[in-house]
Amino acid sequence: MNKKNYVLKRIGHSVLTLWLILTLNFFLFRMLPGDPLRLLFTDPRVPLEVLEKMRVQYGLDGSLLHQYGKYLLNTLQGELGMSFVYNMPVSEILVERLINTVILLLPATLLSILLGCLLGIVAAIKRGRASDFICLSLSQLLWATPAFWLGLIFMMLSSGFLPLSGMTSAGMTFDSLWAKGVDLMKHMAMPMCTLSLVMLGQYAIVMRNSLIDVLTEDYMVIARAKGLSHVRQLFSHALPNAVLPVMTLAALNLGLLIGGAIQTETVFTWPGVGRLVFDALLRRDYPVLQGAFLVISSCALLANLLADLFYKLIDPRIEY
Amino acid sequence: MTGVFRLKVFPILKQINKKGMAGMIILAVLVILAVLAPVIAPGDPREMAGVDEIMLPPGWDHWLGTDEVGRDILTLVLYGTRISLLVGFSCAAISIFIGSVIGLAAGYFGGRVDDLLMRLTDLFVVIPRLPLVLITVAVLGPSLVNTIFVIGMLIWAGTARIIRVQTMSIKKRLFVERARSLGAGHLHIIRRHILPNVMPLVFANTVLVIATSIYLESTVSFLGLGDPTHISWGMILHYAFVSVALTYGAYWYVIPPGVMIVLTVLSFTMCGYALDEVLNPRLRRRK
Amino acid sequence: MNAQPSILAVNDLTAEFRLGEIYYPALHDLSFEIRQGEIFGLAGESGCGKSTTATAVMNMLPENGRIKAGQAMFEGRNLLTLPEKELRRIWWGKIAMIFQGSLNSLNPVRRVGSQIAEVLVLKGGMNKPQAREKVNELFTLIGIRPDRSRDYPHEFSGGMRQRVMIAMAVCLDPGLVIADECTTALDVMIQAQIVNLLKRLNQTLGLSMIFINHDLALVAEICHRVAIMYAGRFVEMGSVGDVFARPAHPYVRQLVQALPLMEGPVNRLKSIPGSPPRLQETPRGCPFLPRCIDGDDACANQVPPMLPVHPGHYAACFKNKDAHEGNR
Amino acid sequence: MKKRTVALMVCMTFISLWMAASICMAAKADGVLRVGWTQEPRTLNPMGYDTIQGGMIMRSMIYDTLVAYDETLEPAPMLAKSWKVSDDGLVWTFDIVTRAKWHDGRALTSADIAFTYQYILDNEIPNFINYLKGVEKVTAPDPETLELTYTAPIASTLSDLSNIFIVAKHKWENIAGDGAVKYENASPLGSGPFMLEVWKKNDHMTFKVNKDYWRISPSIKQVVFVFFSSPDPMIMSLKQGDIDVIGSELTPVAARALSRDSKIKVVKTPNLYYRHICINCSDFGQGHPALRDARVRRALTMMVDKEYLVKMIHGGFATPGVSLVMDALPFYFNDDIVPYAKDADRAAALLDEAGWQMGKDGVREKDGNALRLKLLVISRWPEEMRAAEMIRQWWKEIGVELTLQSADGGTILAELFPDYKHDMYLWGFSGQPDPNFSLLIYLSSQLQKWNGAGYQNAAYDALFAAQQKAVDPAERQQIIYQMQEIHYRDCPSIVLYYMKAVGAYRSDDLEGFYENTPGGLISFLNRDNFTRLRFK
Repeated sequence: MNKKNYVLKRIGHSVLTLWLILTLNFFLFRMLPGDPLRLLFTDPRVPLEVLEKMRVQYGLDGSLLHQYGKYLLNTLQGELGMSFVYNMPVSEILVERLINTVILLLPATLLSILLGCLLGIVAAIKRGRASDFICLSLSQLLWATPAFWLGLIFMMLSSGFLPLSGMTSAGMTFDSLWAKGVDLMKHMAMPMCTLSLVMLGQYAIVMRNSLIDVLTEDYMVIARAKGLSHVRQLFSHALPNAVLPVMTLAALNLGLLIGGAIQTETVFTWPGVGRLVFDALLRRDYPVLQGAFLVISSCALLANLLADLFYKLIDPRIEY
Repeated sequence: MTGVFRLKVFPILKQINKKGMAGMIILAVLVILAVLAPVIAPGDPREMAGVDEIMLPPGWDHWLGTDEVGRDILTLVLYGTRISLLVGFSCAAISIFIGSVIGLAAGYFGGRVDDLLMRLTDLFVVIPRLPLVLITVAVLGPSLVNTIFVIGMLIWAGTARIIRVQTMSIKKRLFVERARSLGAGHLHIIRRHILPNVMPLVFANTVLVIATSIYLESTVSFLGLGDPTHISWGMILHYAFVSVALTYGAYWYVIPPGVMIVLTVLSFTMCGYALDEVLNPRLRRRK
Repeated sequence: MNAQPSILAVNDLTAEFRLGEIYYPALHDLSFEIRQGEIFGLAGESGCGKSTTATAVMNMLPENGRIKAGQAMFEGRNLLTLPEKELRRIWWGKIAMIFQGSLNSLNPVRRVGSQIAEVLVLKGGMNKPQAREKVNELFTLIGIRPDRSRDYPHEFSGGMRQRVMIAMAVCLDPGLVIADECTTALDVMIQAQIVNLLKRLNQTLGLSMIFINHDLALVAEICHRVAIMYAGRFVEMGSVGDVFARPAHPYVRQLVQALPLMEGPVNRLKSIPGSPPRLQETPRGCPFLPRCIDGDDACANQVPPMLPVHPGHYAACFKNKDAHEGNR
Repeated sequence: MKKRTVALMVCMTFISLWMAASICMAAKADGVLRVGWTQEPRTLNPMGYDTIQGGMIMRSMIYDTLVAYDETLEPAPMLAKSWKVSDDGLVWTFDIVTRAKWHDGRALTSADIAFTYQYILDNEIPNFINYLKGVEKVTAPDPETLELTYTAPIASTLSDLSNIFIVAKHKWENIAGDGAVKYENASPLGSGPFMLEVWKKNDHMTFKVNKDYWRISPSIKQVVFVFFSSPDPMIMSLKQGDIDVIGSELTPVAARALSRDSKIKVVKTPNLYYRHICINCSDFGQGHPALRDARVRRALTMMVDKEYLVKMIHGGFATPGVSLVMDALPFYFNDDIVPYAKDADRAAALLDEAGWQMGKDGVREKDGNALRLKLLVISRWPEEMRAAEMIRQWWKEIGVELTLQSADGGTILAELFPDYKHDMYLWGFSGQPDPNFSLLIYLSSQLQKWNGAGYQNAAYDALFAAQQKAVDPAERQQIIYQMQEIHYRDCPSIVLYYMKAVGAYRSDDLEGFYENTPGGLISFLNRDNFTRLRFK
């Protein structure tokens, strides 16, 4: 199969998966016990006629199939419905939260990849020795640590000298943009460290294994035979190859990262998608949950697709 | 299904690395703790003391202190072992069953069946796990059975993929062809030829799935979607968080359950990797 | 031939590998020399130690291997005792390598041109434009369009990659090139191309070469002298004419008999019943004994040394003398 | 090579920025009050629907009402200077202040108020429609007068009207009635002491002071509500000084932890809130048949040691529950009622009398039907699960087997409506300054609505109607006393405890709070705190 066909097929699969996600998303929320509208208007003082009016407004009228069709149509037009909790379109809320989440996740991911790779490199180079054992054990330990717990521990440790919640200090005045940035950074420090640390282990393990595989490749023997220095062998020849699986993992990890974000954002009250999901869960804001779930899953799907294409296109060893 | 478990236990044990052994010992201890919890725990997890005994730091009467209603934390943690292990094993059983059936069917029948099942598997691989579990538990309502059911139902995809690949490679081998030519039914071939070869992998995978389940359950419980009538480690941490243990500086309330989660997940993972190394031919070369 | 000075002289090379905690010998007392402009063949079944010999001579055994004894004299210095810093000057500049899996010998994520230029800049003291110029020159030499130097390895065919590899090997005009299974996994036509290229380079550049291959027919075609290995030892060494026309060791004899008389399809070495001993088992006597048709008690007690059969022709067999005479 | 250098530089910059961050400090502006808050409102649209009590305070900062409450929860003047009611109790006449102004500078007149009420009536705004029940006609004869005509006298009129926020006619006449509930109201136009500046959802909400406020001018310049998802970070932030006050959401443990801090003052106030076990006594539902018998319910009530629960679970932060009117409303709270003392013998006797005999396995039974009950416990409050656990053990003493099931609000409601499938559930109940609402939830007419107990009693219904019309407070008090006695005898619910509102503030920084008004430091009932408090 040639490349073009492969890419087309892969995209086709993803579209199919997207449709499955949409369908799952729709029916999952129809499994709710009771009437979703009852959940929205828990106050029984609301007259029934008003309730019926609301039903139409929130798109909860008509047969299931009818609702499903309407849901698909609306979603494709980017309309994710109205939040039960906030009187505003879900898509608007999501966009704002996504930005906040990216502000947290991007540096956290970079940091975790950087540190994880470092740890992995050390382990791979010192393969079989004590430092390998330590690096590997540390990575496994971090991998097994729940983000929320690490967050709690950090919170306990940092109370007193770092802000514990939110993204900015509300009610503060800042002299400059710089001071504002500093404030953001202080708020970000703990959640970012938490996320980086729990993600780090995986990268370290993958980096180690990948690098060990690469180091035994012929081109590494050639690189050595070329009389290149160790540093040059590592950075110029081994790492560009070894880092490929790490990059793929980073893309595939998006889903896991979101899970981590839910935990850290909840613990540190960071106003991102993760906390949105948590709050929406507590308040049973189903349109928001539905929208957030769709966006999260689509992002993961896209990342998955891109990682796959990227990997298969760049690595000649993969057959189609 | 006799003959499926043709795992030779002792030769495998001999090959397991040191970390795997350490993991196994920890696990054995945990299982013993869980079983003997009522005997060794210093108190009753439901027993609450008066106002003057709440949030006590560790001391002689309460080795790990007390919580905000005066329960002994050591007791809670010991009983938590039961729930966490129960969740781990039950989730793994469900997920391994589904994963095996789908993996076997996809790998064995191939073609359209494979295509269809793999799309389904893709779906569950791609969807971020925690949000899906959280939302589904929220939709079904918080209870232990629901949590187990949901986690089990949602994490089988990895297992299915592994088993599919293994089944395909075994199917290609000659003896299956020969067995089929003798007119054996599909079920017979799967049972007699494929299952015994897939089982070791399933076994190693199960251990890893248990670790994932425990991890997920603790997160779900911590986020307040657990079953408050059953104390798991995640639940203890949830109580700690909502009862403001951090403000109180109650480190004794926060640290022990977390350590237990880490320890358990870690030892299951180490065992899993060690077993995988022994049982999975693909990984042997990395040793 | 004898008039040529030797470029590399190896004496009593012994190397071992670690498996778990224990070291097992992999090479036993190898002695040979390569002369200026000579193509020296190393042949034997896979696993017999050919490639190990090559890496041991260059003193670049993998981490779990070590040299136990011996010398490898190159330009008056013993490669086996030089520190890595010194060795780096010799590696590639003086001794270059070509590997079997040409796909894996080239770094898959870097452009082929840059991989060659890297050596030219770092070791040949050229600047970048000069290096680019030289790369183009080399590509012309091996018969590939110079503009393809900006491509990635996977964009080339197997044969082309091997030619690029050869170009890379000769780019610094080394005195010696070690070609380890450089034709394996290529089809016959391409093999012929490669062999012709190597021959041409040997003649035009006066390149010395260690040609490691399990395909005896190829070895016979390209090499001047040849050594046959079995279980980490030389079993026979001599000129191609001597070894192939008058094999003295029973192992070699069987190998040669299995060769087709006419030039025909590649013949793989698999027709001898039994298998060589594993690394972990070191028999006290002749390692070939279990598969030998005329071994006796003497063979079981002592490892036969390399005994001269004829001037310049040696075999490690107590029974070889008659064989040589008989073949006359 | 270059790419790597860039990446490295980015990382280095990042790390150095972060390190610099720990040195720099930002300054807190003067006069900014930062309130820690967990109940972020849904909307600031006064017509919008909001179940969350927390949103009321914010709306009351922006909007005024016709009448307000004073510190003892008695009606007090606000937009209405004074009022009078006709002798038949049907026509209310209000004198409207002349100084009131909208935030955009326009004058607020009785026309705006009349418009608001008419808008609610015309569009059946779910939020407010019940407060205008029985209103026949709304008129504004002149800018300073408002007249409401009722079809029947309603005792709770003033209290009802104090819940309705007055909106500007010139803004809302442009908003179609059927879109009113969903209207976003991003920049609310009100007449209150504060104006919305920013609302960053899930993060914070900032109000700035309305310098031209017609009543009083607050000394604080800004109020920031900082939203938290969970209490612990909020309380730690108060300790750290990142926020100044927590309204009313402290748990006993948190209060204990904070009261050790000399810079923080913990404040306990009565609250219009209790938690109860609502028992399904309906004869049409699917609940356990035994529960239809008042004697069984009384026996169960007897076996709940509320004093003990309060002591064990809520420290000193609640009082044992007695009747369905909260003790925060002393005028209507019937203190003649003596709570049942925990008495296993009496309870057992009651059960025997009702025909439930002790079975072999320690569970009572009647006609082959065992007395096994299920209690749904709202999952939001872990402490109530513990209370339920204790209750389970007490009931076991009299041969009642109880299973506990944790459930969220949606699950409970799904059990409740329309089939009344539950046995009983433990939930909270928020009352209003008028007892009307607390009484209403056991009316037959509230079946499928507020009446989760499925309780039906004609006498009770009649008394309710009577008190609604009793414009004379003393007369009304007597009727309401009787209703509480009926509830006490019939036990359609077990009122467990009246919860206190527990808040805390930085006493090193702030002063001037009213600390005795029901509802807590920051509450709709106590909205003048914002205009009253000041920084030291």
